[in-house]
Amino acid sequence: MILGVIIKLLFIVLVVAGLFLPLITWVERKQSAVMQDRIGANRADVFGLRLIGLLHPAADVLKLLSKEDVVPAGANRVLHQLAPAMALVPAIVTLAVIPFGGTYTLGDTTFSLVVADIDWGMLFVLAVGSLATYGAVMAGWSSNSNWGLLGSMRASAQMISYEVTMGLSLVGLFMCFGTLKLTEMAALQDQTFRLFGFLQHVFGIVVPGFLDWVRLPMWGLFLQPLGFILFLTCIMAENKRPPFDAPEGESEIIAGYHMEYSGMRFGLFYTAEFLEVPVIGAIVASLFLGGWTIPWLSTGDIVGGVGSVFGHGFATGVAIVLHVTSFLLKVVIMIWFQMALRWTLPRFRYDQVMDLCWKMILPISIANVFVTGALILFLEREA
Amino acid sequence: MLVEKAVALSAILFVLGTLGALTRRNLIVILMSIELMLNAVNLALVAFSRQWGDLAGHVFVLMVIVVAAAEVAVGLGIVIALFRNRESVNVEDSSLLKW
Amino acid sequence: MVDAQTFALLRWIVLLPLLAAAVHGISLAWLRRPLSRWATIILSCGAPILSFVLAFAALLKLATLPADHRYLTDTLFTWMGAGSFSADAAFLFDPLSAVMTLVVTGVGSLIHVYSVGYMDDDHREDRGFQRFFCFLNLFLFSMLALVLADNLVLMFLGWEGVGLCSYLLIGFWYADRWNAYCGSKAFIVNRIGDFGFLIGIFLLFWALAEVDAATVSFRELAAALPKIAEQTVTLPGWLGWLPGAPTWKLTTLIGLCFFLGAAGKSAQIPLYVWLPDAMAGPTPVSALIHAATMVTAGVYMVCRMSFLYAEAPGASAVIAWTGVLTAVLAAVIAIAQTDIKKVLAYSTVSQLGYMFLAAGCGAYSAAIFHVVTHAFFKALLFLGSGAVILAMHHEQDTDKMGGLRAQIPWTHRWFGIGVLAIAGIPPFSGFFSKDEILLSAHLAHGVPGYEALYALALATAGLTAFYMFRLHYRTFAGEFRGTSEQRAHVHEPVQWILTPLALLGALSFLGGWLGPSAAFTSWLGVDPAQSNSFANFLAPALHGIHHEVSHATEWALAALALAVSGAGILLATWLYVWRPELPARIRAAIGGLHRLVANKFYVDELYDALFVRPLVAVSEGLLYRTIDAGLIDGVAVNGSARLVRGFATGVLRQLQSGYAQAYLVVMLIGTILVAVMVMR
Amino acid sequence: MIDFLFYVFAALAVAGALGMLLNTRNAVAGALSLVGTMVALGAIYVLLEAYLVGVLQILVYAGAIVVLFLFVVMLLNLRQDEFSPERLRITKIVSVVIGALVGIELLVLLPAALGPAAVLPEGFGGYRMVGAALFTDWVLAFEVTSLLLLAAMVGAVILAKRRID
Repeated sequence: MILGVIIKLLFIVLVVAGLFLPLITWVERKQSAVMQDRIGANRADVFGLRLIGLLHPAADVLKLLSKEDVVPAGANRVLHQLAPAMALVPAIVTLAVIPFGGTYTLGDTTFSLVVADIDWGMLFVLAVGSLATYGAVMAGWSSNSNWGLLGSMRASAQMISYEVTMGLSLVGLFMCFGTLKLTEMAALQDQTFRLFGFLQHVFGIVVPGFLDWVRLPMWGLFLQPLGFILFLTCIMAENKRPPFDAPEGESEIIAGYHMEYSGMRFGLFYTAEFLEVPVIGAIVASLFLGGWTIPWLSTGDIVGGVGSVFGHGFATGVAIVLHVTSFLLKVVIMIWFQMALRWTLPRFRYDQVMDLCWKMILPISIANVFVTGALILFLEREA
Repeated sequence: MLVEKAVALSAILFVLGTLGALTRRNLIVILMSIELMLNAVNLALVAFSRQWGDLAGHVFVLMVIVVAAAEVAVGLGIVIALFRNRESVNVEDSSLLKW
Repeated sequence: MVDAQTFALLRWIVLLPLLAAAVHGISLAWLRRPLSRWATIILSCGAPILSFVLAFAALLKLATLPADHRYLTDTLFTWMGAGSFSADAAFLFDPLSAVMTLVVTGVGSLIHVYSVGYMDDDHREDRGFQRFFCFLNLFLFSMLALVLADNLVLMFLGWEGVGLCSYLLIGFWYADRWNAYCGSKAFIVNRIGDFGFLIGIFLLFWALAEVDAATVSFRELAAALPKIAEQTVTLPGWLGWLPGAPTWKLTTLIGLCFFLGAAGKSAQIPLYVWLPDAMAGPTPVSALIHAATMVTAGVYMVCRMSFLYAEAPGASAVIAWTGVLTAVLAAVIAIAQTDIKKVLAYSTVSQLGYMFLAAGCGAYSAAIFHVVTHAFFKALLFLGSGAVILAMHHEQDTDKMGGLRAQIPWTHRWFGIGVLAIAGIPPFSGFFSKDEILLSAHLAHGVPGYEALYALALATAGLTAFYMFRLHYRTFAGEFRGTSEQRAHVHEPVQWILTPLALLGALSFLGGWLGPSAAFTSWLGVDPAQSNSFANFLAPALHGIHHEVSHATEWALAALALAVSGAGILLATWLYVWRPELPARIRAAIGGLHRLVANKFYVDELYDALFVRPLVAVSEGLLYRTIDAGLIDGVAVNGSARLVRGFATGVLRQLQSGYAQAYLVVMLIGTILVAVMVMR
Repeated sequence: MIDFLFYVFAALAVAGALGMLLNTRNAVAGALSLVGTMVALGAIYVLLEAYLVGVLQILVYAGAIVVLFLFVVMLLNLRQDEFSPERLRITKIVSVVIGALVGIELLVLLPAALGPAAVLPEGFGGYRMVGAALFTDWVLAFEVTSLLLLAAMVGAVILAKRRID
């Protein structure tokens, strides 16, 4: 039991913190370079081999660690030093409830590849995400600087606002799945549904039989396309990365809430932001992209198919590997997507950010809730 | 027993909130103290509903939370308006009905 | 009312004028966009004419029914209900209301048409034209509601409605303070009567409720009345001087209350004073409201309640005497008037007295008959006078007229017919109705001193003939006494005016043949069973007293009446045609008496001194200054406010330091105390 | 185990409350220590098997309300002198007395009212059951609360927006 938990934690820490984090910084640089028709970072070398700049993350870390940790005069020491941790913790904690694999039985032990399989997982994610605000707020205020203050004000306002809409944009999905438990959600997305079924249900058109073979995986993406877009926008705004980086907009308030930071504390803010990129990817993947599931290939198929030949244990192993892989694949896709976005769109003005939240996303997501509810009622009556 | 402890804790928190509301002069801090009192009440409610196996307590807590949110929104709005007119958030500077 | 014949068109007789009035009102008051002249004319004249047609249709349907079931009803909805009391918005169309409806709608329609011509030249204020017709239609609605009402409450609605409209129309040219004053005078005097009417209704309802027969519907009342016929009331001691005191029949008391209302509406002593002043309104109004229809509402009401008066001989006697006295008084006053409309007004009062005389003598059919004929010829006379007034450019004083026969021959002719009719010259309509009234007076043995009644009525006939011919001569004969430029502008009125005159003239001429008394019919060789057709038609609706009388007496009475009228005419001719200088000399000879009469026996001044001034003084000094301003405003309102303020400033203010935390402390102390109580 | 957790969180909560109460120097620190209380309380709710309430506690209180406080403090940009230690007053003593009284009463009254513990049904305090209760037995209260929120929203906007003269 404890062992299982430790294994899972290790996986999380190693994969996410150890593998993704450095890679992401590198990807960021390379991708921006590609998109801007540059070569990108490739100078760092060890004994002449550069590994297409793969060494740069390490170099960065070394540099940051070796820098002096400045605490500005008149700053509130405690808070100033506490802030970066506050910013980083929520991102990591969130991962605890995200299933990176399904539920399997080996012998007589049943285990599911998630650290904490709590009943109200999605609420947990939201709650913890809401705590992420404090990092920025504390940082900006404690460093006793007007820029910082402005930055943290922007950050707090922006993040509170987008929490609201984030929650709302998910309600539709919750209604579809009827649960807040992330593992259950992922398991549900393991099924598929008839693409043209709605024709029959909604319009009463009898579709020819062969069309029944045209099936889609029951992903949130397909159940709630609108919700997907809204949620993605909100959660990226939560992350304060471009194009939503008004709180740190260099051109206006130098670096916003973390402008007074240096060395590894600044690095921690940076890490937090970068870490949230795969976290976001994981959340979106397990909510909308079927989590660890593989389209058109349910767990039963794998275990049954492979197991009939190589035995159940091996089949389960295969299933685990495939599932984790597909999960990571989806996360990677999402990371790439965010990067692309980050280097495509210019920064919104602050008022634009707020307007987008309150005047666009909020009404649309409310409408989405109502429409979804109506449809669910209708289909249930049909069924 | 867990519940008794929770109730005791809620009593303590309530007293602390009361003291804050009574002694502090900073309007914002007073509001915070009131929030603290509300939380103490919530804790008591939850404890009781745990004891009696009655969900009404939880529902009440939700209501209280909503009310608290509304109260904070309005209260802070008032504070801002006060500060604009008074250049101060000291509760004793705002002892008139109008000015 | 199980065998009630419902006739759904009745409601439209009443509602059409209301619709017209509503359209006018909306276009005037809300949209502020007056209708065009022609739209107004079509709307306002179309409504009464349609109502007339409907009424005629109803009459035809009525004629098909057997005599004892001869009535139609139409119930819209239950208007109000409380316990045993319930009043429907229902209409009753029996012979009585049939006659009244036809008169109201028929004469009303003619006068509407006439008004088009009369009001056309009225540019005193904008939108006057449409406003006038709005009121006129509203009046018609109220009058029809009054006449067709199935119960006392609805009747009272119409009763008040006509009062309101007469007020509005008398003060139609409100820019002139005098007109406004006359309007309010009419309204207030009417209110006194209405007060009596209401008391009557309450008494009746209360008395019936005592015997579990509570109702306000006429037919049920008629059925239920015997139950209270024998009840008596004991008068208070200070009324001991009244005849029959201290115990009266309840019906007598109720009847007197109703008659007070009737006297107010129909301008009888002591409440006749408003009618002459009501002439301040436009002449068509005087014709329609203050001659033909509204003022006869009192008579109609008495006849409608005939079942009650049949049980109340005392009340009937009072009515008869009041009627005849009013007739004489008004006739005498009329002699000395010079204003053409004033003369007609007093003659109206006098004729109304006639009607009440008949009603008091139990000859209700005669009263209604006179109502009809009077409606014809008095409307004719008023419209004729209106034509004269138009011709003289709103000059009403006959001293400034004379010799108009030459300029306006047609007006003169129609007016003459009216004069002959009212003077009671056969075969004009007035003769027959007056004849029947005299007959009824002669036969009214139930009324104390009926010989005197007859004598006075007869004398009034002579007086009537005299002052009417005086008026006619002073207007049309002799020399023109006005200014020369007035003379230059005298002109015959337009067709809008002449046509109604012609029709009314015809009616005044022939109307009498509706119901000639048995003597004439038999003389004309009509089967006696068919004689008195009018009375027979009305009989089922009325509880009149029927006398068998020999034709000889009828002939004798008719001859006597004719002789008296002839004498009056001769005197008038002698004084104003053959010896025009005489009247002045006579006037000089009996100056005091003449002044007394010319000033209407100073009744107005008397009332003013007796009632108006004291009332005003009391209201001003006591009610307004002392009670309202002093007690209510001063003590009750401001005093309580001052009290509260004192308490607040004295005590509460100290508590309100304005420090939120002080409040919180108090609040918590309270909480603690409550909790302590809980703990105990 | 649970008791131990409870003690930890209770200590955290009380510490946070004291921090807010006694920190007369700056409001932001006070607010942040209040956050500690909120989070601790959320955890205690979870220990009391009020999962939904616990999460909402963190979401709303820690996540929104206190942030709002911070936001306002920063917006008004109160300098240190705004929070200079206040003069001791008679009201302070009175307050302490009253507070003590209230505390005693609560400590006497509340446990007395507890009564025997009931057996909790399956899923007690989960979002399903609470939601069911909220939308069946308490739906009216729920709607009324929504009205209250609307009113508060409008009021706040009106209050906080600058007069444009």
